[in-house]
Amino acid sequence: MTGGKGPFRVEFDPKLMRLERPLSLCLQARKLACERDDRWLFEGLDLDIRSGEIVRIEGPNGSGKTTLLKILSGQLSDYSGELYWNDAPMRQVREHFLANLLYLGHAPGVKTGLSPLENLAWYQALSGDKGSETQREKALAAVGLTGFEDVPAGQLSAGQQRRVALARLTLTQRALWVLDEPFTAIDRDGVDALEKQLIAHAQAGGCVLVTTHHELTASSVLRRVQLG
Amino acid sequence: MTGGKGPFRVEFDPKLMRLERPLSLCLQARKLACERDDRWLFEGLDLDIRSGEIVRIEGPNGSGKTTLLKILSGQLSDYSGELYWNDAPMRQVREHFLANLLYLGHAPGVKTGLSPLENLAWYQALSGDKGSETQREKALAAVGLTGFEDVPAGQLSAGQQRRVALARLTLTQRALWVLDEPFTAIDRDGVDALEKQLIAHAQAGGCVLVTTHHELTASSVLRRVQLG
Amino acid sequence: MHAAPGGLLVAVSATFKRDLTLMLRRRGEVLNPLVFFALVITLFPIGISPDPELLASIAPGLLWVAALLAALLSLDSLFRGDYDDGSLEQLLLAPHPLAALGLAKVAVHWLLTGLPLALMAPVLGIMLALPAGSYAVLALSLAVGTASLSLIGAIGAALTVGLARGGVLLSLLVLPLYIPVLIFGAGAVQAAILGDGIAPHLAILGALFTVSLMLAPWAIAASLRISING
Amino acid sequence: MHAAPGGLLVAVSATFKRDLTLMLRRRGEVLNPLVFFALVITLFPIGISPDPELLASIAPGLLWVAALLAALLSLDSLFRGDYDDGSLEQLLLAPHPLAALGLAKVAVHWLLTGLPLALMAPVLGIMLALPAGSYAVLALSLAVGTASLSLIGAIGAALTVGLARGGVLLSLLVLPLYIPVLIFGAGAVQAAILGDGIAPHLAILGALFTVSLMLAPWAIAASLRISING
Amino acid sequence: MAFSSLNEFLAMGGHGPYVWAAWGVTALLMLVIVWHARHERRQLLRGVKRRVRRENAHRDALQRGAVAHSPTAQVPVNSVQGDVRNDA
Amino acid sequence: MWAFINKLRSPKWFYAISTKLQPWFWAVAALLLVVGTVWGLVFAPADYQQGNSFRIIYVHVPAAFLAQSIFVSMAVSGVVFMVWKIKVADMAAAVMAPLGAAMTFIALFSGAVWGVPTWGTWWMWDARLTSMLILLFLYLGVIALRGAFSSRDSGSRAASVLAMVGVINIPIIKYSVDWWYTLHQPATFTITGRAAMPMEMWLPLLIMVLGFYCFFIALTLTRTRSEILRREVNKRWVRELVEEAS
Ligand code: HEM
Ligand SMILES: Nc1ncnc2c1ncn2[C@@H]1O[C@H](COP(=O)(O)OP(=O)(O)OP(=O)(O)O)[C@@H](O)[C@H]1O
Ligand SMILES: Nc1ncnc2c1ncn2[C@@H]1O[C@H](COP(=O)(O)OP(=O)(O)OP(=O)(O)O)[C@@H](O)[C@H]1O
Ligand SMILES: [Mg+2]
Ligand SMILES: [Mg+2]
Repeated sequence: MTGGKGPFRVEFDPKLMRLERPLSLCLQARKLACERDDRWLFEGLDLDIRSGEIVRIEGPNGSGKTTLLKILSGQLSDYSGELYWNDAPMRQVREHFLANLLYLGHAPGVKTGLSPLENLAWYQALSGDKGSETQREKALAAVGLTGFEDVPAGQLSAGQQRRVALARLTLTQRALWVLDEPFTAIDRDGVDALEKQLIAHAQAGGCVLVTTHHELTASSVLRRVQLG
Repeated sequence: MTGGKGPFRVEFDPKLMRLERPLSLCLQARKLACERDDRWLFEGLDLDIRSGEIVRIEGPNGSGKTTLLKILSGQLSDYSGELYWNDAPMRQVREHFLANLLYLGHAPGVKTGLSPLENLAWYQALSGDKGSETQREKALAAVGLTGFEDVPAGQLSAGQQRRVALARLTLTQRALWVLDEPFTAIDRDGVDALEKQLIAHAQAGGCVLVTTHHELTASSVLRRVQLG
Repeated sequence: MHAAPGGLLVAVSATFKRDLTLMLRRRGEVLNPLVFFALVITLFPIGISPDPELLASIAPGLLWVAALLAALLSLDSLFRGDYDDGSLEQLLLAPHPLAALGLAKVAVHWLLTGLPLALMAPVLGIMLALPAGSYAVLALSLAVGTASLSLIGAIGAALTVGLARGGVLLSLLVLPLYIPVLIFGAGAVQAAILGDGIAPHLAILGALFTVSLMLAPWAIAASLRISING
Repeated sequence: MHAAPGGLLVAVSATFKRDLTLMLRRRGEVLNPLVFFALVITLFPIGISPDPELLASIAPGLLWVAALLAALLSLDSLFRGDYDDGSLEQLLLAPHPLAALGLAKVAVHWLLTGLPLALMAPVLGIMLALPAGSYAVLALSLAVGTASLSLIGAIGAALTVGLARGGVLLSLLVLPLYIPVLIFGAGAVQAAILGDGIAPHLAILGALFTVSLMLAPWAIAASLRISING
Repeated sequence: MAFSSLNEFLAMGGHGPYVWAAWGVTALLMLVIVWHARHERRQLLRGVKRRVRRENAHRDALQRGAVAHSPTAQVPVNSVQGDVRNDA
Repeated sequence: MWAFINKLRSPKWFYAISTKLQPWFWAVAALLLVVGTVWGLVFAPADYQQGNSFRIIYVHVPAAFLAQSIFVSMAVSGVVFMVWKIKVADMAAAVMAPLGAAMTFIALFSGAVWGVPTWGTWWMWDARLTSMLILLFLYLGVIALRGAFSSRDSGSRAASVLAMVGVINIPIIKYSVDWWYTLHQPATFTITGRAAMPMEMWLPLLIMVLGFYCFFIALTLTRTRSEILRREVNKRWVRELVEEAS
């Protein structure tokens, strides 16, 4: 654990990230409305997320950002309105959509009893692809976790655990990233590197949907959506 | 929750905060060292916290900030070194120390099944003082929770729940505030107001010990301690 | 000392009232152990035999074991809520003896779990064909016995509150300590059925309760401090 | 569909392996139900009577009820860990049927809880003076029965995973559904003792297992989706 | 008519306690159920009315400009919601 | 069919229709219950074996029938809610559960009381009694599960799933409990297997059964209307309705 002191540099390598095919993807929401216990979080929301864009959802606490991301990523079903993936109704193309989606929620989804390598192996297998140890080691290196590959994740600090989750960005080549507060617990250098990675992904033709309280540096690919 | 939309203004009123007596308090740590699972978080740490000061503990994730605050507030006992309260060894004056301490941890300590008023009533009673409903309503008003006094706290947003905890700053007149990441989940206006309250407390002769990833605006009363 | 003399009373009664309010608001918390008790009792005739005579002969033991398990399982949540939301830290930092505050919480647990279990046991006794004349003793022995169970179990709950998977571990820690209570509790009911004197059994149950009442609060306080440290 | 044809197998076996590793690393998780089983079985002679004849007559029921409770209590953690750390969301978002992935988790649960319980039961049977000749049937009926218990119980676990106080509520939901399994499981052992034919009992246990295996995975998947919504 | 006197009717041929206990508990429970349904409905209507009145008053005040339009000054929806739900 | 389902989607429509229907059901229920009570308690002849304790049948059997029917109705409502997302179905299921539990309790209690003069015991582990007790636990489980969720929508769905799983299990439970009972001991007392009842005993029973069913329908309509009010407070039509009423 090299003493566990001092910030670890996150060195995201945009070249590690290759998309399977030239993309022109698009997730559309039409007249989206969500009611939670008789209160409308949002109503009549129209949203288009296309290749090459970073869309940032903004709004105060409790305005429904997380709820929106969960609806868009297909986890919540109690909403009204329509979702389209590449112009087809979501119901019909759900599996293709899921195969192209990478979702990172509030909770990192990292098993404390498994090592970072084992965690990543499971995530890769979940997409139906066994992957290789080298790939996973590279991805861990890219988030500054070299030397921690075999330490049980429970012994890592909160920030390092989130980096394990972020390694999936590099590892699995999904086109649509849905990230809920990805900067949580990440230190300043890490935030910069991650931001660069988001921009690189968008520029390479991916789409990013993100909520965060951090201010993102203005960029040509950034679009904002205000809730609440 | 008026739709839960739009930020609520936090209007901390420094005049609400009165300290019981003119203070000259002092918490001292000598040769403090803490080992966690065979790793030294810090060693030989000397620290003085006196009336009129805000001391900010800094350091990357996992550097031991929370651990230090817990030791200083007397929750952890597996450390070496000595603690003094007003120049007396902590062991002998523990009760006096606790009667003057207000600790807010990572978790806000707000019962979701109770209303904000009931939560505050319990906190007041814990110090052995029944207090009055009016006092508590005022304290809630000071953190912008007017109208939410009787809503079960579980129905409040994360930020509002933390505000219930922060209302204790106004309510119980303790001299030493130990705050672990108090700005979590608070929106931008709230952060400003809270910062002002910390400064006012220090200027009124209290002491504040705080960790935060937010940048505090430089101030004459601020002192930094670097860990890790 | 610094704190006002009446302060301890205020703090303890506020804690008692707070826990009572919380439990009563979530009605399930109070009813679930009772339903669990009834369900487990139903399992036995189904698993063993519906023959009333056989059931009558084993009823005291079954009732006591089932009540004990119901009380035990409800213990897991005694401190967990407070631990999870951070109010346990605040309890530890109150300028009052933690043992007294912990005792207030245990008292609420007994009032809303042990006592209802004791009151419900006679109904289940009827279903197990428990011989007449032992119903009052059943309820009384359970009322006194569950008080000890709550006190002893709270030590285990305090020790395991910081651990992710408390449930089964808690049972392991606590069940061996429950055995004396079980022996004299079930013994009292058996004695009532056979017409023997029940006084010695109840006296020992009372003694066990007194000892737990004197020692458990300190153990609970110490265990809570350890859990917060962990 | 888009996902590779062999993809489902890879995902299911990876999930199976992951859960197995996790459980085996925390040995307590595997041992706890066994120790709970043994402890509860020891409570009965203490609470009821040490008379071997009486014990022998009620042993099949006691063993089955205690094993059932042990399996039940260990179910609470089946999905809770995944829910708490967010991997359940990821499971839901995998481009594979959730029912299959859930089934992999249930299989691990049975392998490390139900099967060991079945293997251990004969030892406890000796302690309860269970008549010879029924040990193999006891183990076999438990092995098949606990598989149904794991499947049915997993529905309850999935429904309560998002709730703060799952434990006792889970019992309330699941125990009534366990009764058929209990009847035929304990019945098989009784029949073996009496020298009656055990085949019908085991056949029905097998049928119950088949039905659960066909229906439960879908109910589990639906329940998990609800819990994630909650 | 199966009985010749009121006393005979009440005694039910020695089975009075059983018959009356069973019928009594049934009648009582059904009456409580009906009463609860009525009570629940009244409470609900009262809650909705109170809320409509409060909101109308607030809207009028707003139109007259008597109250500043600040979010905190509004009636929090959930507090009323809580009332209505609790008496279920 | 589809038009009907689409209408059901609107709580407003259901509210209006049930407002019209419910007085009739209440009236018929009251009439049948009063006639059945008087007939059963006063006019029906005493049983030649059981004497007047036999009159318990007029509450026991209707309650027992209803207890089972309500669980099935609840499960059907659950399916309708889950498949067609018709909220009214869930509201009906929500109000049915406590009534079903109450009916199960009445059947259990009246049966237990009846057992004292006829069997000499309050309770025995007879197949039918046992499965009734389990039904009570199933009801309690559904009610507890619904209440345990902080989000009402999730509570509704969870309760629906449990009701469906439960209804699949009810026949299995009944069948296995029957089997278990015949295994362990011969049927000393069977509830059925008696000579057919004479007409003047049987007719009031029929009337009471019908009365109980009407009561169930009437109460479900009334309480579903309340439930609609509770859940749709924010809707304009509810506001208008209430303002009109006052
Ligand atoms: C706690 C005790 C009892 C319970 C839980 C109980 C339960 C039931 C149930 C569930 C039914 C409806 C059966 C069906 O759907 O076909 C029923 C019917 C009936 N019960 Fe009971 N019962 C109890 C005690 C008794 C007693 C003591 C008697 C009288 C000796 C009795 C006489 C009847 C009769 C005559 C019927 C109608 C006949 C039939 O439909 O099969 N019950 N009971
Ligand atoms: N399961 C639920 N049941 C009922 N209401 C819910 C549920 N989950 C969230 N809510 C409510 O929905 C609102 C939106 O919650 P959400 O988590 O989407 O907010 P957010 O914008 O992500 O907030 P934050 O900035 O704190 O992450 C909140 O007011 C919350 O109370
Ligand atoms: N109970 C514990 N047992 C063992 N190690 C622990 C325990 N609690 C914390 N640690 C370790 O101590 C170190 C310091 O933890 P601490 O919570 O004090 O960090 P921190 O500076 O507050 O971090 P953060 O910025 O994330 O709040 C971490 O590396 C952590 O792994
Ligand atoms: Mg959020
Ligand atoms: Mg910290």
